[in-house]
Parts: sequence; C-alpha cells; structure tokens
Amino acid sequence: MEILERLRERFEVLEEKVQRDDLIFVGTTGKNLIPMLVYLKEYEGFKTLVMISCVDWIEEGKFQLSYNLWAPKQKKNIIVKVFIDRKQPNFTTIYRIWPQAEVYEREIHEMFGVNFEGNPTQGEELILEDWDDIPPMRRDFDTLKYSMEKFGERAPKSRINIRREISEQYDEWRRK
Amino acid sequence: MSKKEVRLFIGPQHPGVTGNMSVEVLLKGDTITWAKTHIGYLHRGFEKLMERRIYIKSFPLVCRICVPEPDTNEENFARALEELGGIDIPERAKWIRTLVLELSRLQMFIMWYGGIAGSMGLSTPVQWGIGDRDYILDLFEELTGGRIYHIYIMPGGVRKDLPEGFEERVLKVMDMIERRLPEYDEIIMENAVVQKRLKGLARIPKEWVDEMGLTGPVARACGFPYDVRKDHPYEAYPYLDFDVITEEGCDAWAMLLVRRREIDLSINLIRQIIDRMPGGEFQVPLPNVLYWRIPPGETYVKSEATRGEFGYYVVSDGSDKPRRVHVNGPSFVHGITLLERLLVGQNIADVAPIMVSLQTCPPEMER
Amino acid sequence: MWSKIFYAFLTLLGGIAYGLLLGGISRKITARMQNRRGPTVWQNFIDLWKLFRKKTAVSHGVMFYLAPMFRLVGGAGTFLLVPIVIDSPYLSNFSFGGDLIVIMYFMVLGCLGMALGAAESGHPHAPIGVTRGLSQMAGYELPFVISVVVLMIADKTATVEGIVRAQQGGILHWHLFTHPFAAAAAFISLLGMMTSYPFQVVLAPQEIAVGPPTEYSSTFLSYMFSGRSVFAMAKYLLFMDLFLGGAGSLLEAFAKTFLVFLWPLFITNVFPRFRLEQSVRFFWTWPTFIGLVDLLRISLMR
Amino acid sequence: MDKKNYFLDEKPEKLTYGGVFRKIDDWARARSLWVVAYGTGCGSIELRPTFTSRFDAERLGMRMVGTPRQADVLIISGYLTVKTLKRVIRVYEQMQSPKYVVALGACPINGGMYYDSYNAINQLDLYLPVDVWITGCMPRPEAILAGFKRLQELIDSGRADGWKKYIENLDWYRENQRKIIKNWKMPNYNW
Repeated sequence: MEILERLRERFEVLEEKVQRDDLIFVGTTGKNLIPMLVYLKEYEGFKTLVMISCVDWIEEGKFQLSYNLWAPKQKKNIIVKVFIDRKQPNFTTIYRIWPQAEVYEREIHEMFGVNFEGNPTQGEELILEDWDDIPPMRRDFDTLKYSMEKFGERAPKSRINIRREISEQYDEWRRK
Repeated sequence: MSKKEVRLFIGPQHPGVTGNMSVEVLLKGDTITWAKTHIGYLHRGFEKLMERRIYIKSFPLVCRICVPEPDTNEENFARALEELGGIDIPERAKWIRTLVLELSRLQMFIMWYGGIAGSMGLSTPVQWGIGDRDYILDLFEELTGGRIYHIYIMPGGVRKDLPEGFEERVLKVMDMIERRLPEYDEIIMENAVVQKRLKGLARIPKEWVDEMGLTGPVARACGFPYDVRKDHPYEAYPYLDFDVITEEGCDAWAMLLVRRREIDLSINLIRQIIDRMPGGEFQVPLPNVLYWRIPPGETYVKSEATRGEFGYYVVSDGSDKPRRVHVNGPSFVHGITLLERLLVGQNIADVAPIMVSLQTCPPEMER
Repeated sequence: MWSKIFYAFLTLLGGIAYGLLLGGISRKITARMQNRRGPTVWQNFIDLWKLFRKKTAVSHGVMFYLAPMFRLVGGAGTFLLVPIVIDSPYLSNFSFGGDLIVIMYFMVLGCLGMALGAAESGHPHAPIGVTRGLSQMAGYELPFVISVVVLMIADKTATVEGIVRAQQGGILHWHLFTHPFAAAAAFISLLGMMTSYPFQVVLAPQEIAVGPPTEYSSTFLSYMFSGRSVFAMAKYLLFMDLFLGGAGSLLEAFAKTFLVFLWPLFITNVFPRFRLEQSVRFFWTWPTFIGLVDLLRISLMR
Repeated sequence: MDKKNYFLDEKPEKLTYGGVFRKIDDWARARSLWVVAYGTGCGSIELRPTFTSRFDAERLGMRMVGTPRQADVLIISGYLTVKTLKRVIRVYEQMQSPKYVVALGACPINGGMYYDSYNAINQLDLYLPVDVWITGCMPRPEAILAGFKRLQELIDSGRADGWKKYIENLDWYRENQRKIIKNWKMPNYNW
C-alpha cells in the first residue's frame, strides 16, 4: 500500500500489517505518534478518530495504545499503535486534535491508570464511583476475587426459600 | 457557576432520559448554559469479564451490551473471531444473518419512531410503536427462542436454520407494519406541533461530523452519506440493492426524516433478502469450541447499528481467551461529546427530544 | 340557610365523584385510542382511597401542607359558585350578583396556593413547574376574560344566572351559536385550563418529572387529586352555563358537562406538548384575536 | 451548604399500620400499584411492552409515575451496579410506606452471569427487602404480569411486609450497604 510507504518515509514505523483491504495496522514510537496522527489527519484524509483503546501486555511490561482513524473518502481504517512503559504509564493527550479523545482518554485513565498529560478532565470519575483498588481493566486485577470479597460469595444456584434465609440472617444479627 | 444559575440533574431516575444515565445541567431561566453527561450506572465490566471467559462463552455476554438491539453485537463479535480464526462461512448463513440484522434494525426504528413522539409527550404512538414491535419480537422468538436476547449468530454461521414457512410469516408481518405506518405518519410527521418543535432543534454544525466522528443517522441527517453497509459492506449487504439515505438540515427534524425513511428501507431490504435467500448449509463446523484457540492477531470490525457505527476491537494472544475486547458504540461520542456541546443554549424542555434524536443508549457507552 | 349549606356539601361530594368518574372515563378512552384495554372507570376512586390512607413522612414546612388545601378550597369555591341546575332550590349553589368576577378570581386561587406550597418543597422541578404554570395562566386567562367580557356586555349582566337566563329559548339561543367567536376563544383557553396536551407544560413528565407536585405524596396528593377533579367539574359547569345554555334538570347537566369534557379529551391524545413560550404565544395570538373579533362586533352593534 | 441527610438516620418512630379500614386498604393498595419510572437495568426493556398496548399492565391498575414520592412499587430490573445501588437506596427511602420491591431477572437473586463482575452486586436482598422475585433473563412480559399478580395476592393477604422488615432491621441493612458504599454523599442542588 502506498500510504505505508509514505509513512515510512516520514516517520519511524516499527511494525506494519495489512489486515484487510480497508484496515491497516501501523506501529510507531511515542515521539512520532502525534506528528503521525496530525499528518494522517491533514494530508491523508483520515479525518475522524473512531476510538482510542488500550491493551495490557503485562508479560512484556507494556501498555499498547491503539488510535483508530477513519478516512471518509477512501473508506479506510488505520490503527496506529504505540507501546508505553507499564511502570510509568505517562503519555500525551490528543484532545486538541479531536475533541472526543478527551472522554476516551478519561476512560482509559480510569480503567488502566494511564496518565494523559494535558487532559483537563482525566481525574474526574467517568464510570466507576469511589473506586478503591487498582484500575480494574489491568490484567493483574482479579475481578472474581474482588467480587467475592466485596459482594459476598456467590449465592447457591437455587435459593428456594429466600424469605426464610433472610429472616435467619436477621436473627443472627440480633443475637450478636 | 453564578448565583442566578440552577443546577439540575436530569436522571438517572427521570421519565425523560433514554435509560439509566443522567445529564447534569446548569439552568439560567429556561436555558441551559452548561451540560455534563454522567454515565456508569450500568457498568458491568463486560470487557474484563470477556477476558476471563473462553470465546464461545462470551456470546451470552456480548448481546447484553446493547439491550434494544443485541444482534449487531453478536454479528460483530462473530465476524471478528471468524476473521482472526480464518473461518469462511457459507452463503446462506450470511443471508440469514443479514435478515436477522435488518429485522432487529426495523424493530429498533419502530420503537424509536414512537419514542421521539413520546419524548415530547405524545403518548399514543409510543403505545402503538411498542405494540407493533412485538410482532417482530414474536418472529425472533420463533427463530431463536428469545424475545430480546437471541444468541443466534455464532462463529461459523448461525445456530439453527430458518423454520418451515418462516419467510412467509416475515412477509406477513412486513405487510402488517406497512399498513400501519401511514397512521404513524399522520400523527407524527403531519402534526403541526411536532414540526414546530423539531424543526431547527439541535442544529449540528457540519464540521463537527468529521471532527467528532459522528456516524449513522446523525451524520446522514447532516448530508454525509456515511453508512457502513455501503462503505465497508459485510455479510450479504454487497449483493443488496439500496441507496444511502441522506437529508439536509442537520436538525432533529432531519434525523426524524432519516429514520422514517430507514424504516421503509429496512422493509425493502427484508423483502429483497427473502426473495434471494440461497439454499445450502447454514453453518460450518468449528473446532471444539471449548478448546478453541485463535492465533495471535488483532482486528477491528464494524457494522451499522441503528444509532451509528458499532465497532469491535479484538486482540488475541493465541490463547483460548481474548486478550482484549473493546466495544465502541456510537453513543459514546453522541451521548457524551456531542450531547454536552449540543445542549448548551437549548431550552430545558428540549433535553428529552435531543437525547432521543441522538438515540443515546447508556449500556453501550459504559459496557 | 343551613339546609342550603348541607345541600351544597352534598353537591360538592357529588361533584368530586362525578369528576373522578369522568377522569376514569378519560383514561378508558385514551387506552382505547392506544390499542389497549385500560383500567376500569372506577380506577380513580381506588387510587384516591389508597393515596388517602398512605403514610407521609415528608415535611417541608407549613405552606407545603397548606397548598393542597388551597387547591381543594379553590376548586370547591369555584364549584360552589357555579349554578348547576337553574331555578332549583338545591342545585343552584351560591350564585349571586356579580359572581362571575368572583369565580374568575377563585380560579386563580388554586394555582397560586399550589405555587406557594410547591415552591417550598425544595425540589428544583417544583419551582420550574410553578413558573410554567403561572406563565401559562397568564396566557389562557386573556382570551377567556375577553370572551367572558363579551358575554357580559351582550347580556348586560355579571351573574352566571343572568347569562344562563339570556340563553333560554331553544338551542339557537346558546352563546355557542350567538357568539361563536367568543365561544371559540373560550374553548381554546379551556384546553389551557384543563392542561390538555398541546398546552400541557406544567406536569410535563419527560421534562420536569411531574412538576409542582414532585414532593407531594399520599394524603396530600389525594387532596390535590380531589381538588383537581372538582376544579375540572367547576370548569365544565361554568362552560356549560356560559355557552351551552345551562341545565334545566340534573340529567341535562350530566349530558352537557360530558360534552364539554369530551372536547379537551379529543385534542389531548393526538398532540405533543408545546414549549412554554410557544404555548403562551399561541394563546396571545389566535384565541385572543378571535375573541377580539366578537368584542368589536358587540361594541359596534351597540 | 450545610450537611443534609439524604438517607434515613434512624428508625421512624411509628410502625403501626392498619386499623378499622385495613381490609379495604389492602384491597385498594393491591389494585392501585404505582411504579416508579426508574429503569435500573436491562430489564426495563421488557417493562415497556408490559406497560404498553400489547400486555397493558394498566388494566391491573398499575401505572408509571415520575417521582418516587408518589410511587408504591420499585422495580429492580436486573443487575445493580454499585453506583446505581446508591441511587436505588435513596429512591427507596424517599418512597412512602407501604412500599414494595419487585426484583426482575436472575442477577439480583445470586449474581446471575455477572457473579464475577467487579461492579455488579451479587445478592440484592442483603441491601433491600424484596417482596417478589421474577426470574428469567429477561423475564417475559407475561412473567412480569404473573409476578405482579403474585404481589397483589401478597398485599391482599397482608403478607407483603418488606417495608416493615426494612425499618425493623435498618441496622442490618445499613451495615451491609456500608460494606460496598463508602461515600454517602449525594450530588447537591444549589437551592
């Protein structure tokens, strides 16, 4: 694909893959990301940011950020990938290029703990309320354990007499 | 916030919001000066739960991501897995899938058509719309066994073949709905009060469409012919004969017109599909799904839901569970970025029509 | 005197009951229009009893408690001033000279009491609803007052009874036919008074939940409920007396109020609501203009 | 803004209920169930057909009301997230007694398919007293109507007493609620 050649000329391209006719993956470094996004937006017609996603590669100690762009004219998607250090997950915001990136970054900050410098709203709670553990979408967060600790053991599959069960619990509470 | 402004929460317990979400607004008189969307009331952590489950066990989960229109999710996820796993599905499966997708689009649009009237207090078409939608749900029940959640589209095809005589019954329901639609038009489209309220309401600047990534009926109401069915054809859509519907006007009235014409289009497409339904197998055998490993790779598949472009970003690391599934619903942009900007300067009375026009669906924002 | 008060009390109870029944009928008709069966026509009585016997654990001050009473008193006061059956010793209520003006004041009282109480309830939806209600009132009062003034000038009287007497002598003497423009203006403003749908901006569920009564519950809501139904009855009776020639017997009164009751019901189910400013603007243009036509005609003819 | 109490601090004093009219009260309560319009989960999608033209719950005397103050029934439609649970408790405490809770779906009974989710509760009756459970995912409108018939029977015979239990055992419920809701502050109106 020609667009890959043009990208290779201008930026450092770490990896590339043509998944379908209309979907290309390009990997780059953190420094090159914003120039590349701006270039894609201004000169290649990838005007729209579809989404930002984050993948936790815990074995390699990395977070992968995927920026998914869409070109309305060429009808093509390009996904720009960048890897950042998992220990110090700091990155730059792109909300000045696309306004909706602000909310995506806010969500990633909440779910993965990635810090986007310059994002005005990233500290605010978007989805979770009063969260008291490590960010839940990280691979080392065990949701089953957390659920059992916080919400109690999973109740038995058949709770035939729920009414009696609860009234027994009342009595137990009173005896205490 | 000055002292003259009143802070008001519209939702989550409020009859006018489109689900369990809330919009916080500052009011000056009757005019909104600032708005903020609060989500997270329905967050179940689907993406985390899918990482703990083998691929086939994720299918009961994905259909619950968008409650009123679950089939898009199943189809998207199945298509992503087929692409990563290198499975080709037979022709008939593609056509059945398209039929299911169009039926589910149609029921959503009919419910929406009543809903936009309901958001302004016209309760008669709401009742009609939900009542008529039930005939399509009956078809779904016959086909899949479930009214709302179908879990019908699986990797490798669909779960079961069409029952005997199903096509005729679909056509019958289509005729019935087509007979009923003029009544709806009379009470909604030709209603002077509806026109007075919707024309010019929530006008979206055209440059926002590309900048914010608006899709679906919202983009099409601004004159941009963005339709995933045409732009990136999937399943049986490349063989179907249809045009992308666009309207000029960028306001709530244009969105209403787009969706009204989409109903006709859906009925038309369903007739085409039933006309040209090929024979043959409806699924290909999969490897043992309990030990099904998908080679490493990542992909992004998308399809056209009623609200816009619905996308699944699936990353596989070669194990029997996905490394990451990111569900990107159109409401994420429409309901947060666009809604917050669009509400500023509007009347408090127009919050519900605007939200319904953008068709925000809370469960797909927060998954 | 005492017997008159006793009979007035009985008519009041009868009025509440008939108003509730009409509410039930309207729910039934609405349901039929919407392709469903709907509740029984007695549903409103059951609701009222349940509300009346429910507990209240909310307190927002004295005004909050008094507001439903204001509403009930406003409704009952209006009701008791409108003669139901003319020339009847029991059913003519307390009509007296110049009562039409008092009636129009009483009709405002209920809204104002509601406004005071709801504003104290502390929920932001309530004051928004109250401002909407008061602006709306300013809207529909204008055409209504104009058409009443037309009738007063035409009949040279300010009593409801006098107006009814002026209409005796056949269907063509009804003001509905002798002063069609004034009647049209008044009947359009009736839509606003009954908060029927294009003008239903006060209790707008999709916008401000339920508006002024957001914080009201149980017993207070039941007072408000019965206040609303007796208020509606009073308006139906007033319109019957002003435009449909009054009633000579109780049966006639039932029939004619039922006719008046059908008019907002036919409109309400096929329209969404206006925004507030659209609604007020509507009242200040079309019905006002129509009413002025009759006013001009009357004053030129004299 | 001084601190306001949004939730019950202590038990309300009076618990008596009934009297001479008790039979009529129960009869009327069973036939006039007003449901607070709050779709807490995915079950609200099946509430719409239930309350509209095809299944028409209004013929049983039920209707949707917009404010919890006037409502009798709270429908927990499906799973509850922690964020919603806080709102639901507040809505429940704003409702006036007698009040009833109906739980839809498998999720509030034992967690359902979200048993391992970090944001959805596993067992609803630890936090709110539930009068009627309707299982299924989602329960069909017919099942919901059957559930409401059952609720009517319970009220008719005076056995729907969840609201009494809630007041009697407020401490127990509060302790359970405090385990998962750390911050009890609610968003405030500048009023």
